[in-house]
Amino acid sequence: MKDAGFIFGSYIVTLGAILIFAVSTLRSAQKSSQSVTDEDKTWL
Amino acid sequence: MIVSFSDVVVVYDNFPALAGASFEVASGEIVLLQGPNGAGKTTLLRACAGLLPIARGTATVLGCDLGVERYAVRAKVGLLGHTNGLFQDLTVAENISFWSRLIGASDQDVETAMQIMGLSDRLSATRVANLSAGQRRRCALATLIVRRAQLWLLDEPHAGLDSQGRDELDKTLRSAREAGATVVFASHEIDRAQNLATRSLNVVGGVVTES
Amino acid sequence: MKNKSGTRVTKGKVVTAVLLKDLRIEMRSRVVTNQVLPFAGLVMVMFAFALDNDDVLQRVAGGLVWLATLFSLFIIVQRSFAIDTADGALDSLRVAGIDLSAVFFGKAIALALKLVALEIVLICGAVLLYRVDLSASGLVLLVTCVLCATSGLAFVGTLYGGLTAGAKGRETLLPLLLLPVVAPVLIAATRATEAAFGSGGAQTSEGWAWIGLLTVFAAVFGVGGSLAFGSLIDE
Amino acid sequence: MSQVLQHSLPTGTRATRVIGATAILVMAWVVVSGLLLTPQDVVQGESVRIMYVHVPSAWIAYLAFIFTAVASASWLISKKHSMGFDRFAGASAEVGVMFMAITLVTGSLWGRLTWGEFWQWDPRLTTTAFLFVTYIGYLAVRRLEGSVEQRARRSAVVAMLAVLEIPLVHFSVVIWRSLHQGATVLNPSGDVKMDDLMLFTLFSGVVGFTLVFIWLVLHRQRTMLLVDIANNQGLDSAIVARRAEGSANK
Repeated sequence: MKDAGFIFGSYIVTLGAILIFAVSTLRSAQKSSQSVTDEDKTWL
Repeated sequence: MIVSFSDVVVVYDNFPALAGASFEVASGEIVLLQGPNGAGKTTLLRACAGLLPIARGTATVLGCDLGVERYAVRAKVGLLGHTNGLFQDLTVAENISFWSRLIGASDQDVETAMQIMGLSDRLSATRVANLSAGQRRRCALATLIVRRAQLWLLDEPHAGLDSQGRDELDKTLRSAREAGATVVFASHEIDRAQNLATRSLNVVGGVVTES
Repeated sequence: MKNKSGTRVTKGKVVTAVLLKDLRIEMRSRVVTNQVLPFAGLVMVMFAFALDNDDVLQRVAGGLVWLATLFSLFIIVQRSFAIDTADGALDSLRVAGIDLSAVFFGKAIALALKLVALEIVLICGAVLLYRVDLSASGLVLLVTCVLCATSGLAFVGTLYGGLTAGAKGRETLLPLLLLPVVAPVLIAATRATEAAFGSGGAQTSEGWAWIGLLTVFAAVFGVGGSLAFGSLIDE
Repeated sequence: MSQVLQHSLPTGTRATRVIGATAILVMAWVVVSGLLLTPQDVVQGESVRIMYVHVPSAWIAYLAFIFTAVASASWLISKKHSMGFDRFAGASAEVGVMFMAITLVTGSLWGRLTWGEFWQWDPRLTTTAFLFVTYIGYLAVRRLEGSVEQRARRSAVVAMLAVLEIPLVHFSVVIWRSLHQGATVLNPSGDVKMDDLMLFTLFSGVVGFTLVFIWLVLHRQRTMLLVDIANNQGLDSAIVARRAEGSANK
């Protein structure tokens, strides 16, 4: 494929950014959820 | 009751500076707040002035519920904190008349306020930057007189004043009380303060107790 | 607002009191005349060094005037709120229950007057340093442009200056918030000024299209600012 | 299994798991189809493949900022000032800033291939860049110190000001370009003749990115609630400790 670097690069940037954002969100959720009771988690 | 706090918690940057404070102040009282540094005296005064949101409990000041209308109370109280709220590059007279214009007081009021605080003609034309700490404090108190606040909240008003200034301050506070103002002040100088106060309260660990 | 003696304090009186206070402090401390003006003048000279070409300088003179104005805007705005936060006077204004939208207009007008003084010097500098020609019709356009652009800059400057007053890291936060907002002013004022200078053969009439945008900007942020200022500076 | 999941994903529910799984499937399809199955474009050549991630992220970024504005307005208008609005506005803006960054990066990669330049002073691009900086500023305002209530009020007002600002920026950039030089800039999505598979892939991209957006915002705002509650619980013990200060001194 012509210009494969640019094309794959843009896919990697996109998916990588989403992944990093998702993981960091779940991490911080895990960290602060330990002290929170289930009643306060209104979405459960 | 002028001030009525019930189990009030005030949080600042995740720290409960007031941790369930309850007390009342009646009209015409001069109430002394005493306690160690960091006990919550300054926070208590700022909360009374409607500057800080109440996290828990109920607080009423001059008939305003601070949980609902903490802005309404502000025009009725005068707060003098660690800072004087003065403009360094303006003269004493200019500082005081700036406040008098904001609330629509007359030039006569400005004159009277400066006389009460002993800010003579020579001092009144001096820039605040060139004043001593005590003179600045007197100038700041004069702005409170001009604003005719119904509740005076003073944080360490005696600090930095010479003994003549302190006597004058005490006299001012007593005459303000006779004129109908209620005073709540924090002080470290227990002897002088207790002499002035009609009642004193202990503030320790963010809680208020009668002494 | 009614005080005890029953006299009414009109909004205009509060605006005037705040305005006169800010101007008087500037007259005494001379921060704008002694520090900001030389700074802005230096920026103009530095542009001349960097671009080093009379034709280019003439062509971009309008942009350079407004860039120098923007850089100075940050300094003047920070200074304008530093005088209020230095000894807790802003706290006292909040406690006193003063109409904060009146404070907004008072401070904005004071800021606008300082900016106009600065811009006059910068434009004179451009005429002298960059050898710009100014016709009579160009002058009319230029004056209108300065008035409209300055009121817009003064409104947003006061608004975001109040938001960042006393905040940690305000030196960097203020430009971050202000720069994207003032982009339309930079674009419009630059084009109008270029038209007034006749840079690159621009006609004076082209410039008037931009005055409309500047007016809309000033109106939007004048109204928005007077509504938002109180809740931005409050605790 | 469900319990383990609950522990490792405290902000997850059945709904988010379904959304997440669907999002992964759709995104996998977009990647495979976008990179391998779809043909190259007659005009753009292979670079059209970048469009399958670029266009959806731009769409999501704009959507996120609209949500932030609506949630901020709701917070200001509603009598109760429900903190849910504030958290939603914040979460949406954070996700929006991330997608806007993706949009700018993939857009400039595409531009380099198609125009031969990373950047063009095109009105749409310029406005997008300003939008990006504006919302970075918004997030900085959210991080200023103060109470939760103060943060909500300040950031809601700043979000409203951004709504005022964006049309002005866009309008000024549009006439800036049109007055000075003709429309020399290529229309960013112009001259694309898309066949059915290409259109379907682009459509799947929009669907997949929207699912990702929903999943991220749900988790993000629940996380913000957890952090707020955790801070508040810290408050209870802090109050006890604060009161103990007093008795220790006596």
